Amino acid sequence: MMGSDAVRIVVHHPIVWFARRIFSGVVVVWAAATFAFLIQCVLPGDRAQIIINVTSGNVGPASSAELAAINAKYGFDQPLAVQYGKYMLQILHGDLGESYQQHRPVAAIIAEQIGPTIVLAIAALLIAWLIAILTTLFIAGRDNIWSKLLNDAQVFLATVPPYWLATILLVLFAVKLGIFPVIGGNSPIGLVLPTLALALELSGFFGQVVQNEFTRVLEQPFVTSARARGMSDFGVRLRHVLRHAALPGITLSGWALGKLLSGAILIEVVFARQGLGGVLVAATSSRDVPIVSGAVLISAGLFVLVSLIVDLTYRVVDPRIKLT
Amino acid sequence: MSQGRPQPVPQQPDLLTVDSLRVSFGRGIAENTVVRSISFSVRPGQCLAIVGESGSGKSVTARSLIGLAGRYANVHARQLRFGGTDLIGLSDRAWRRIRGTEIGFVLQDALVSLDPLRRIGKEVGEGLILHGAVSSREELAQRVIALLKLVGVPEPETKAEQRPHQLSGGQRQRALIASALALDPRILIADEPTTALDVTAQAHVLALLEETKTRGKALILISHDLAVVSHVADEILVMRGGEVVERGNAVQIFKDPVHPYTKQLLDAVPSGRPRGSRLSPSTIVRSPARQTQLAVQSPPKSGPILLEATSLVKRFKGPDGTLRAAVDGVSFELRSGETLGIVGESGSGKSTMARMLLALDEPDEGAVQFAGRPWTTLAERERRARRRSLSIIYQDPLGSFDPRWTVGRIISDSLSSDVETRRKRQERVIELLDLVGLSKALLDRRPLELSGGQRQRVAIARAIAPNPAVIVCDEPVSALDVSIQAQVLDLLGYLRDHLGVSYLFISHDLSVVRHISDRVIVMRRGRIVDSGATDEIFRNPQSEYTKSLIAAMPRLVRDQRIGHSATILEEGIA
Amino acid sequence: MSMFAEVAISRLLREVLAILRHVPFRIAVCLIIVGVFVLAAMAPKVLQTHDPLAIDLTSALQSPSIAHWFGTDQLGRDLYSRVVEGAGQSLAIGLGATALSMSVAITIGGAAALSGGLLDSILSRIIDVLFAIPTLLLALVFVTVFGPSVLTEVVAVGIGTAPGYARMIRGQMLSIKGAGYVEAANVLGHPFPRIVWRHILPNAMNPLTAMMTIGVGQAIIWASGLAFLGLGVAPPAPEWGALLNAGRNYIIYAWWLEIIPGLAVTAFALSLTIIGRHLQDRLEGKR
Amino acid sequence: MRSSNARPTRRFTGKSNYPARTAKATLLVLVGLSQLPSSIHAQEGVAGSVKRGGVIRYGHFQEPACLFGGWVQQWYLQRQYSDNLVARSEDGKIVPWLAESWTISDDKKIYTFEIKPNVKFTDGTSLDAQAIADNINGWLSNDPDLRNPTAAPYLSDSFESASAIAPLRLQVTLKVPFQPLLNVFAQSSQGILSPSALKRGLAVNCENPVGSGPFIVDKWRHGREVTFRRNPDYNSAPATAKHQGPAYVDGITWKFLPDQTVRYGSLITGETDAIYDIPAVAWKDANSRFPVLRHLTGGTPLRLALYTARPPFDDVLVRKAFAYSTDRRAAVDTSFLGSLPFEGNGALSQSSPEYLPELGHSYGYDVRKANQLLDQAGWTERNRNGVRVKNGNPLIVRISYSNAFLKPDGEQALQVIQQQAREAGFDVRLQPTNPADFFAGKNLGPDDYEVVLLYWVAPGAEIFRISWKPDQNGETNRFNPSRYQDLTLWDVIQKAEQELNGVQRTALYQQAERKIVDEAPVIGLTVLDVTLATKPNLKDVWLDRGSVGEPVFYDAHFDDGK
Repeated sequence: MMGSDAVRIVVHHPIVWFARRIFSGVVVVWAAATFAFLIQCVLPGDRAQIIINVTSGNVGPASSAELAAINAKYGFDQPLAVQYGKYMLQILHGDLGESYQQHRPVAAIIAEQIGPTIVLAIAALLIAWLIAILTTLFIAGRDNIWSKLLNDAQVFLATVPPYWLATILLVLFAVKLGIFPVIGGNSPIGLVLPTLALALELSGFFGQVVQNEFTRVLEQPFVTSARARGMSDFGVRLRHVLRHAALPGITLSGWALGKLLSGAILIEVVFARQGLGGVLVAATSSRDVPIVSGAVLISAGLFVLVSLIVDLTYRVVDPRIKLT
Repeated sequence: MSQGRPQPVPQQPDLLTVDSLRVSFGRGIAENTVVRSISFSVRPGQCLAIVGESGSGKSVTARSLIGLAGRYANVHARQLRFGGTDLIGLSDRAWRRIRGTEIGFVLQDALVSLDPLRRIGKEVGEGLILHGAVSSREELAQRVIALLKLVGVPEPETKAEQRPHQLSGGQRQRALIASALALDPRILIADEPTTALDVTAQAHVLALLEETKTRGKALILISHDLAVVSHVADEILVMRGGEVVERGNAVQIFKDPVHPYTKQLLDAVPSGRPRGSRLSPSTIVRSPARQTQLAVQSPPKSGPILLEATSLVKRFKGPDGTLRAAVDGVSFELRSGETLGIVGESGSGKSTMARMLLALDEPDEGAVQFAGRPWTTLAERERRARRRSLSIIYQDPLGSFDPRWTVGRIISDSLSSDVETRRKRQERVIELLDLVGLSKALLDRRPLELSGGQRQRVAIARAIAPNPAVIVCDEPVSALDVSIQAQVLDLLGYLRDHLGVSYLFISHDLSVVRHISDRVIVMRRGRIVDSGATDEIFRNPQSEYTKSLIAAMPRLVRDQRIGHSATILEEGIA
Repeated sequence: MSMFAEVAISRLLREVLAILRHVPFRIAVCLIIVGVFVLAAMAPKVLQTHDPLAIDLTSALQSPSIAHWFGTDQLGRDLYSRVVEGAGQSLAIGLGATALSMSVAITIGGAAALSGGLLDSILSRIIDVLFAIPTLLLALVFVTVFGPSVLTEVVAVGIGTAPGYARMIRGQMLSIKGAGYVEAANVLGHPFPRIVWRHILPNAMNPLTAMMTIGVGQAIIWASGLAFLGLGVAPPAPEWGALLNAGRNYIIYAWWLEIIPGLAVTAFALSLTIIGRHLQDRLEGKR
Repeated sequence: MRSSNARPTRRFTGKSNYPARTAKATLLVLVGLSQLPSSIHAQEGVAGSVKRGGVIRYGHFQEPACLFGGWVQQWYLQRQYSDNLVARSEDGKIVPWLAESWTISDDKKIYTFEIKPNVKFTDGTSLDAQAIADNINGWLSNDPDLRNPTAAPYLSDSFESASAIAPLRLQVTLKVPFQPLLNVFAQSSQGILSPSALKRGLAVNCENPVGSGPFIVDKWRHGREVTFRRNPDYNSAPATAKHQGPAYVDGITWKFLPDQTVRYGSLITGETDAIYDIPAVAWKDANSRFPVLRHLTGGTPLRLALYTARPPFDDVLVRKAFAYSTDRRAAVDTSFLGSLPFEGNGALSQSSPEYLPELGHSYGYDVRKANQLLDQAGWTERNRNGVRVKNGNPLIVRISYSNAFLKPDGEQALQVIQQQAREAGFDVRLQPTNPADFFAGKNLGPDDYEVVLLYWVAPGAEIFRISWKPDQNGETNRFNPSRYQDLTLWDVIQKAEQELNGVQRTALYQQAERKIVDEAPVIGLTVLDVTLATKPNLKDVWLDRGSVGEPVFYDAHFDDGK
């Protein structure tokens, strides 16, 4: 506590900061890659056996010749260290290995599936933000029935299982009422329901955070002095409070990515959408480890990227922040 | 221009009239009245000061004058007129037309009173835009610069582009005032405008306020500090528990206050009082038992050297990554039984030094000796046994208590381990509470359930519990109201005399330091600029810095105002 | 110190009473809901109206009625009784997963915060890496490796949610570590372990209790999410997620099979969340 | 043991040595020829009234990793863009397709096909005898790019060579006679692909195979859909088709919709014109609203194989008791909600030619009988849970199945059985197993199960060879999970296979059929089907009976008139 103001002064030159961020990012990805590799090794049972049967659809032991062939093909017969080295080298060349089931490069599979997922995630993120901010701006901190309702609604949305909500939305608005298409494909209109299903939950979380901060900031002296200058209540909310309230929300966006990807997997399955979700679930139920670990690696990379963006945004919004 | 203050012209009409103002929060049974029937009026070129301690309802009064008492506040008044307009039941729209244009409002601590995310210029100019006082960007820019100049912010062009955290406290406060003055309101209400500031900055701001007053503005000054008020106020309202206990001409009140509370407040201000004299009327209870026990261990003053710091240096990484010395070659010694005051403005490195004395931070260079033996150079485990003979009292006692612990546990936790049996410890705890003037009823209270004064007393009890030789007091009273501050200071004095501990008394408040210390060290930017016996320092300070500090030091003016304000104003604007 | 012990107990009693006295209405409702579900988990027989596994082909796919409050499934099994039956397994999964993730989080996060220095940066890196992987994906990894089962589900959800908690806990402990009273204890010359034990841990625990309350609800939702993907517990066990997964195929013609189990999950998780937030608010209120 | 692989996406090697009526080979050819003109007439007749154009949006559910291959999911697709040498009509006759006619040598070893003239692959390569020969030889080669995982197992023992003895005359030579040859050629997986295209390698061909069929693979958007466009120059429709010449519609959008709610929902909202595999829950609704096509597949029914090599099911009495103890009909009716019929005949499914209807009702629900049989078998005592016990061992029955392979509806049926068998004193335990584990042999070891749920689809009784071939010279039959070994049964089966006279042949198979049902190593549950629901305005979609009932969109056309 004493003199801590002096202690806390740790500011860095943006470039130094950037370099450090890149480095730590690389470390994270590397660690994720190692994790991905380990997953493939700890897989119980003979990998070769699984590969053969998953693809042939046969059950029971395969001939030792077949196994040997597979082991040679995937290099399972080499010592772990060698395999690890190879795996890392592959990754450097953008090669995430080959799917056991589909016999196509994992990188390609993910590449062609991740697009829709990311579109969905980003759309949901934006919508969630929109909902959270608008509701907060107009309702939060006002002592009326609406703000209470809003609060409860947010808690509800933040808790309700997204896949369940999605199913209901699908059946109600697409199958029964026919307002939205059942098979959205990648058309904008088809994006509406999945996005909502994903965004509503998130907007609940955001709303909570933003709103708490909003009400807190609303009591700050600088708000009072703004009012004292003759500023209207809405003006104060818009010009002064909102920006502050948004800060914690921005930091949340990094965390939100993870949540969104998790949600997207479920939502895509519900809406039978193209995307990582279907692929991952299929891969999981057929033990197609390369795909799963590939996804792990990619999402780690994404996370690093996003959190970098988040920090930069934060810095733009709040110049007081020191880059650390 | 101390004399040049234009006397209010009699026939000039009241600008603001308040008749039996009553403010309460909540409704029905939950209703809680915080301001009861207050009446006053202000004329142009006149300053009304509302003085009171926290919870006296002074701020609420101020806020109800601009209709910002809060959403849940119920404001009633027989009359509440501003110029021609009746402020009672004014629509929000109408209020907005008055705020800023007719009535300017300044809150304390501009760090939080200016939007930390927006540029100074925007904040200052906001009022201008809101009320359509400017037609073009250029005009706005010019007006803003002019305003900043007016309030004496140096190099306004650059400052206008900066954000609050980049300005010094003084500059911030001025900028805030500028934003209030932007539309040239006829009345300015300032709520604790100087509280968070260093002495010099404080003086500058006061001077600025006085100057605005002389420009014919009406001024309502809210403060807990009589000394501050005494320079500017023409008329004073002393509030307590939501009521006016005394009201009258400033000179009058300072000369011979009528109401006991006013007296008490005046006495509580250390400056201009003989050193060491009792500040608070409250008598500290003594049980004869302890008297005898204490009498034994009352040692002679200025005994052997207890704590000796030799050329201490502590560096931290600065904003540009370069090392900045927070403490730069400081040496001093503290003798047993004496009180060494360390004065300095924020950032002078006094707190950092305290940490080193307590061996919480390793000094980069130099060392501290304690009781003639090495201290900072020891390994922590060797130090532990001796730590208890060196305790500390923090500025913020609340933060220094585990919120989950009871007062009893907190104190007994710091009792030296040689008090074995539970009963002994328990007795000792109660004894200590009694010693610091607290009843044993507080034993099972938790810190959050205590008042500020009680907390600081508990903190003191904890500090003296292990019978330390030295107590480091880090701004122990700067968070307290004057009257409480007085009591605590008295208590500290009393304990020193009876327990023979030595204090290392750190404060930014010269009057307090002067009141309690035998010797004083003045620090600036990590160096000692002045040191010596208290009277010496205050009678003829050596360094310019000390001089300016003492000059800036607000002191009660009982008969004649000592007009240093003008000079300060100049250097402020320069 | 008996005196302080007594004092503490009396305080505790008083606080409990105080809490009970001003429990807001909504919290009371939530407590009741949770209570009912816990009862269902402990002693399903008490609440059930039918045998949850008894197949009655004559009364298949009946919509909610007096006889069958929540309707029946395609085999004429009483949905209400099945939901009650499912509470046990779901709660077990939720609690287990939360317990696991919390203990992992406390170990890693706590160690990181308290140790500081190199160990801290290593541990926080590990947390970062795990945090960089979406919860569900991490869960999928475990299912992929160990195959679906109740245990896998618990572990998957537990590990999946751990990184988030670990971060919070680390932050929590760091802030407490820097608190005034910790320094004060230092000044008194208390050894560090003792300070950890008497100040840091207890103060860090308070918010954790609230976190865990919410965590259980979330864990159940994650777990049912896995089951919903068909990667969960095997039928005929009426675990909530399994019910949701089965009901999904019938939703067009037998809405109750999907809607009602979903409502059950939501009601439970929601109550826990509200209670948890209430606890949090009270703690913050104290500060 | 592909047989166990009972995933809704049935991977089955449709076998058939359906009586080829060799004596009437020439006549059969005539039939083929005589059909041609008539169908051409038909086509001309219809041509006027038939509305051309439009794209069929078809909702399928499983997506294969390659657009052709041995897996049935690949057959569905290949049927759209490739032609076969011959076709198999609804009544099991082999009729012309790319081969306009053929003759079979008297020693049944040489088949000579006359190939339809001026047929071209959609990449311009001309489809002549040589091209077909290359295909066939490729199927049986070891070149991974060409080898055909379906054809190879059938033909490897008997096939010698295929060659073009004239530009349009193909000759296939066998080492030993093999009846099912033409049936094999009739399966979609044996569709003829452009040799020049095949040279591009498997990776390319998987994405964009080239055949001579009515539709051309346009683009495959993984995870979403395959788009086909009409082959404008199509001139090689099979005799089973309703018209000749190019398809009526402009193309097909083949969407992959794994979620049945979405799939059926899309048909309701009109986002698809046809969907595959109507959800059981929607069966009644679908029949009331849409034209519904269904093909019950031949071969074995979906059946419970009882492990007969050790107690308790080494005792035929116990096997029968188990059969009697459960109301499988009710289980099927309620679980599949009428979408699938009950099949009591464990040996053969009702769409097989050799099927004996009277066996379809064997082992009806009869607890009393079950109890009596068990008492007779010595399972007299019961423990406190009401489970029968014989010298200390409780009567536990573990049913292995793969939960991902079986529709939830099927799982329901098992839950019913589990419930009901308890009354007779069986302690039934379900062992759902996820696909990967199932492939890895989990719950399938000799001591891992008493019952396993599986089926194997084929045209008819030739499946017996696979199911009941006893272990010989140390080589165990992987495809016989009930481990029931009966040499007399095996003799009957082999006799049947050598018998060239269809009538007697059938009689022999039915003899075997009776024995199997009587010994109850397998207990029938239901059959498997391919169902298709179409929009009312989409006319003339039909299911190909040649192999598995692939939807054929060649004749399909939109008719908004009615």
